[in-house]
Amino acid sequence: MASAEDVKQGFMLSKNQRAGLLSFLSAQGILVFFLISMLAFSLFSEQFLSQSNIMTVVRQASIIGIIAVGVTVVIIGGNLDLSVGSMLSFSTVLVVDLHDKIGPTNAILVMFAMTLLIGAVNGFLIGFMRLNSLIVTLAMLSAIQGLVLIYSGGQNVDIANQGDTWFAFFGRDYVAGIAVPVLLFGLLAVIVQVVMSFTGYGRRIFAIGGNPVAAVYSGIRKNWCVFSTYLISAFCVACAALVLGSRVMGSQNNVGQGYELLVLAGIILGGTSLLGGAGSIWKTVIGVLILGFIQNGLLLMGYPYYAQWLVTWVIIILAVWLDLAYKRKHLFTTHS
Amino acid sequence: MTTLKSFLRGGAFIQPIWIFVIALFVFFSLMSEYFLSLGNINNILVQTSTIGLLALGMTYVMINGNIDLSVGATLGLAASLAVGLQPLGLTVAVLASLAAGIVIGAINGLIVWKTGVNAFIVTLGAMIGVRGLIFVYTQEQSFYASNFAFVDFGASTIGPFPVLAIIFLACTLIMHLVLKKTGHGRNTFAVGGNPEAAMDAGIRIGRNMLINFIIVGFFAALAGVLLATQMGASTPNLGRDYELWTITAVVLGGTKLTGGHGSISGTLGGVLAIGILRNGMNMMQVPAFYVLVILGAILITVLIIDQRLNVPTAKGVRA
Amino acid sequence: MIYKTALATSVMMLSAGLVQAEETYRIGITQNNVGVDSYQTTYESAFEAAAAGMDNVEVVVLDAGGDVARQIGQVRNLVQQRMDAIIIWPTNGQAVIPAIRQAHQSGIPVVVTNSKIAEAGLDYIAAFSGPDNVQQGASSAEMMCEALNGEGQIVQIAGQPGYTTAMERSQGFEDRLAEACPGVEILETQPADWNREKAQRVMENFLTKYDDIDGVYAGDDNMGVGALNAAKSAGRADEIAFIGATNFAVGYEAIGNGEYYGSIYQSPVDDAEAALQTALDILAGKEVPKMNFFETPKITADNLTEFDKPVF
Amino acid sequence: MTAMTQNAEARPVLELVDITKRFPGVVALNKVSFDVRPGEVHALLGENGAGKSTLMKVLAGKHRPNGGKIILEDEERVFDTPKEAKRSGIVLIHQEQSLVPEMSVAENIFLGSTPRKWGNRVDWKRLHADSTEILERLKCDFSSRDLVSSLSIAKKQMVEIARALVFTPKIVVFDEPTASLTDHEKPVLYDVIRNLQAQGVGIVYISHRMDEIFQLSQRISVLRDGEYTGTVNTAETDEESVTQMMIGRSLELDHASKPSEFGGPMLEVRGLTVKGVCSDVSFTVRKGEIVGMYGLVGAGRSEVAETIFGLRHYTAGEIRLDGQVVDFRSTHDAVTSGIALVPEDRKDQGLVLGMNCRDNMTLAGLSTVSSFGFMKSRDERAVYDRYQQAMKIKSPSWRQRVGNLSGGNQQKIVIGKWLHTHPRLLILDEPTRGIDVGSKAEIHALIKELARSGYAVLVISSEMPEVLGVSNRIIAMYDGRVTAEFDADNVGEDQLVQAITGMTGSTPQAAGAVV
Repeated sequence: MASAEDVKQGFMLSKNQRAGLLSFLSAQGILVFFLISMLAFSLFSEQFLSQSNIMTVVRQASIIGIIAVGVTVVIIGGNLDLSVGSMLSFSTVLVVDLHDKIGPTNAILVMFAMTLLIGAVNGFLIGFMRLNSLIVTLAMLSAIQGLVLIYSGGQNVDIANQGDTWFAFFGRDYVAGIAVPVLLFGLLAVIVQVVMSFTGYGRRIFAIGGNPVAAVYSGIRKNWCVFSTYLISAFCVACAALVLGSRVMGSQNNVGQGYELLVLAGIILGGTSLLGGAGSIWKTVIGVLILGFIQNGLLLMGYPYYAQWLVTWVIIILAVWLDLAYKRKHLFTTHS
Repeated sequence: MTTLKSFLRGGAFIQPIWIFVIALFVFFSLMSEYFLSLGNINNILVQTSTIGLLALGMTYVMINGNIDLSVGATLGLAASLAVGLQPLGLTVAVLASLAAGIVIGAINGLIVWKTGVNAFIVTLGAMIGVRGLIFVYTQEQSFYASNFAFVDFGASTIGPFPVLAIIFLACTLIMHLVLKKTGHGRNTFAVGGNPEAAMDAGIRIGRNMLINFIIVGFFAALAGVLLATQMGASTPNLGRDYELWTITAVVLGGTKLTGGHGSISGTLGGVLAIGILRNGMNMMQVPAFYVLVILGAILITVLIIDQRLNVPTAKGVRA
Repeated sequence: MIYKTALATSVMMLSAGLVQAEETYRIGITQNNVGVDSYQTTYESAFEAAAAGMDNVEVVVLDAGGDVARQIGQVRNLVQQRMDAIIIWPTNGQAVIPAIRQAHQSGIPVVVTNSKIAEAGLDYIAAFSGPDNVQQGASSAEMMCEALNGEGQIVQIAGQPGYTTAMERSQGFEDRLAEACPGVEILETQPADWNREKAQRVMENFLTKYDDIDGVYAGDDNMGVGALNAAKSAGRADEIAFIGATNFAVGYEAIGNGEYYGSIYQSPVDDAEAALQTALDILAGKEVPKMNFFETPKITADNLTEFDKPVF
Repeated sequence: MTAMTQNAEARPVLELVDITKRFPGVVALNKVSFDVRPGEVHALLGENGAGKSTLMKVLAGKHRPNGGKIILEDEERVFDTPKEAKRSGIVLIHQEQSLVPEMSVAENIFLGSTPRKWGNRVDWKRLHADSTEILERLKCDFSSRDLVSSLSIAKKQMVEIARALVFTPKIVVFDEPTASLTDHEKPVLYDVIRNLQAQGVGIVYISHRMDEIFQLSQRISVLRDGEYTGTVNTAETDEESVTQMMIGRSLELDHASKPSEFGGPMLEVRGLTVKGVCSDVSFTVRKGEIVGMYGLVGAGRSEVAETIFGLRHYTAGEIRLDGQVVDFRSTHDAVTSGIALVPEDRKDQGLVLGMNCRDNMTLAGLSTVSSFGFMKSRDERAVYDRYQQAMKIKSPSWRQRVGNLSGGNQQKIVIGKWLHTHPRLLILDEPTRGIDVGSKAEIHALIKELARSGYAVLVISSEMPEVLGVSNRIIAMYDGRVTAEFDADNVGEDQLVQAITGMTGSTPQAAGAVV
């Protein structure tokens, strides 16, 4: 038993010299990991670090990234949103279907309105009715998928004249050499990060996630704040739908299926705690990019697409574990 | 009113979900001539047995205050092994797949115990990773059981009752008794209800959680094997989204996500509610698209009712 | 809305009960995954329309949502409801066999539609009705050969892994290509699960990975158009020949525009009607061959006008 | 008070010798020695953070010491787990509730040592029989089959004590056992302690309350900053010298005088009724006045405060703030109208423990330190610095996580948070619970200071010295009703006790208040 204690002592990260480096690694650990994995992949594949490859990966990651920005806000507020996948299907089908019927501008407006409406339903049930967010958004995942199918009658939707609509801007154009989806992703990430870090609103969301009761006892309108996080999440989904619809110029009814998991994986990998009250948007951005580059890197190295799943399993747990281990100064928990 | 409330709330002799199950049963019996028959009830039991077995283990894990998102993937892996390894003999195949479930459960449990990482994250990782293992093992292929004995087992009956339904109900009974009567079962509540206190009282909470993860892994594998006997085959995508329906069923059955509260009888009710709804709506020819919406709406409704009934215990503060 | 549907259904069942007196056939169908793409949805409505057009047929239409276990349950439910015949669009060519066998043992004839089941199950079905996917793959290979003049490097975007249609088309394509066109090399194959967006991503990765791609074979037009989108944004669409299968409206238009080389014309309406007809023939006691393939011709810019634009 | 002096010279049943415990970066205990004799109550004192709890956790096997010896009945022992310590007869009764709410009383009493039959099955018959026997010994009036979640706080405390009696204990450690008990319930606990003493059990008693310590203990040991400062016989010392040992200086006792100039009524509550919580509650708080609200836990005091603060719906009655009728739908409305509530439970209701000092301090008044929604960090710092200096908050920096501060400093942060909103009415619910004597006096002085500067203050407390010491008037509550109102400077303790325990005929005013 004494030896077990010694082993634990051995893992204690208390040496002063190491503390500086370690605290840097802990704060920026995910960034360091990101750079190392980039380097590793570039050793195995010469195309990996090519400009076109990086652009492709970032562009592909931007849809998940845009959604993840919104979901991160929900998670910082102490809740979850599993309905974003179905919501993405809903919004994409809606905007693509309406494009030819009422014109791109109206289609976009209606789509944003409807998506925000769904976000408001989530927000109402979780913020005002105070129901458990995991279960509510799980139920909404199913219900919204049903709504999409009812709306479209199960048919794919398409935009007829793909060549001559300015709707193509969101998914296919470039501004200053950077793809619009990437710009949108970056813009949203910066705006939301600024809101979360530098505004009273952001402070309130962090407080609610950290201790909802104390937030209410401090006069914060928790109901409204939680409600609003779901509007933000829905807004981000609507932006993602804009990109997705414009990129594909068509949509299947299940196009967003499984996105909620990729989004969650990216957020967790970035290091935002599911318990709420902590986290940041830029970490989520890094997390999402890591997932994208791992997928791409493994494919370039010739591994089958499912190899990334195994890697994701390992790195998600490792990332969260090491973060925890650093905080408690022990690699392992001590209880039996 | 208060008596009705306390009647609905009090787990004294009937749980609210069972009232719902009975109501559904009566409703569909009136709506469809085919619904109320021994054959159909057997069908419902067989169809719910898969989610049901997953839910048995999930109930334990959730009472523990954890969650397991990897059950669907574990089920898929077990099914693939149970079919794919049949050239080595049926017994080997079945034992190997059950062992795989136990190992995955143990891995999840050990990680949760030793690293202290939230079970949601650990099993989310496993859910993605184990699916990868299935694809590595099967090379994306479906497997087919050449041995019809395997399939015949899945279709066999004892008296008028299908074997699969009997296995499910027997497991339910055992799990109910273990939870209610044994030290392990009671410790499961203690660990979920107040881990700190349980630890101080000398309950080995890590070990308790590990055992429960092993249990849920075992049941996921068992469900996979039994599902494979129904199909005589396995597909790499088998079990996708099952975790969502399993959690839904367990929550419908009254188990709290926060841990420390729940029951197997409630879970059985939750599983049957979903099974009867699906079966009944099939019988009534409700279009598949609407079924999704209805299931979602019912889940939210039950959640609201449950919350309204439990308001007094929340001290009535608008916090 | 829901209430109305319930009411309508019960009214329908009530009236069905009345008609039953005069020798109505009750046919149950369980589909793979309606709503996942238009082909399946159109199939469903075509099937319902065809059945509604006959007064001696009552149909129960179910959807397995892509889940094998649910489909097995549905077959059991249909057996339970004592259908006269069951039509199944298998979610998986192997896993549904025991359920089919069970239906067979309870004396209900089973017709498999659209996607074949494995050898072992053929004994238990009354007939198969659908396209010949191996032949489709082979036809696509011939078109590819033609488009590239027997020389070049191509990539393949396949359908959902483990799904019979996907495997048969791939197999037909690869076998015929090797045989007819040894000069064409397949650089890589990746699945895109019948999903246009996924296909677009897969193609984007191919385009960065390979500087020289002469052709793309996609398991259906939905994915093919996704690949075309990707190539267009990369400015490389002109140098690549796109060949798909199951001609979709977008694919039809792309062929018209000259962006897309060719595809296989496969009508879900034909598919659905053939399946229902096969079932009815069996019930009427006619002699029906085990394998009933309906025509699925090649479609290219040359013969485009001979075909109607698909409705999906 | 019962003389246990015959044990005074008995050999110690337990000795802790030179115990040292280090946590990363901190020495929590430095060579601390301590002993307990059979049948003795040995009080352990020290300010929060002095190391009392750590020492007891070392004793109970929750922490392993880095140095030193634990000698139990002349035998050196090492406890790896709380269970081992328990089996050897050392029981810790926790400050925090360590019960499992959804389990029965019996299961909680025997948690971790439930009697079993073959097959790991719980032996329910024995479990309940044994539990009932223990509950009877403690004169408890609830059943072993009751769910713990249905019990009152005091009864839960009894379950915790019952748990201590499962193994014949040699040493029982009470860590702040009366923190959540009212004056009415304390005597029951004292009886239990004396009963244990009579059986020869050694008691370690940790408390901040001097009156209790002097009433119960035979010896007092004091810790300061992880160091042992000495042991004295209770009979030979007094409060002042013990306090000096604790804080290392003589205490500036709360000599500040109570406010005496009152303005018009700030808060008027008339006939307030909340279903199932309180009924027909009426009282007034004037500007510049401190009103004490005194009653047992569960009498509805906190609930009245929560109702005023917009946390509960009321079914009848009226609340006037500065003459205006108000009905707040949320705490936000209450805060913007100038009400502040320092809640009962600092950690759960008062603070976001993961946030730093500054962010907690400005949380209730974010709009005052932001423009166009953006935080002005310089203003925020200024707010923090102002209150940090004014209240002498001990924190290394504004970046310090609040969770790492001591209880007294945490409470000051909560008070600072509300002062920053410049409220018209300040409600403090148990403002000094679990706070060491030094901080307590400072907080009392602060409350008076605030009232003098014009705040209307309502102080809710279950400590009689506190309500008597700080308030101008005292409102007594019992069972959701106001039973009496007193002038704090002219009331006897017996009158107060009668008023809060529902005894009839206490005072003429009381008779008038009860409708």
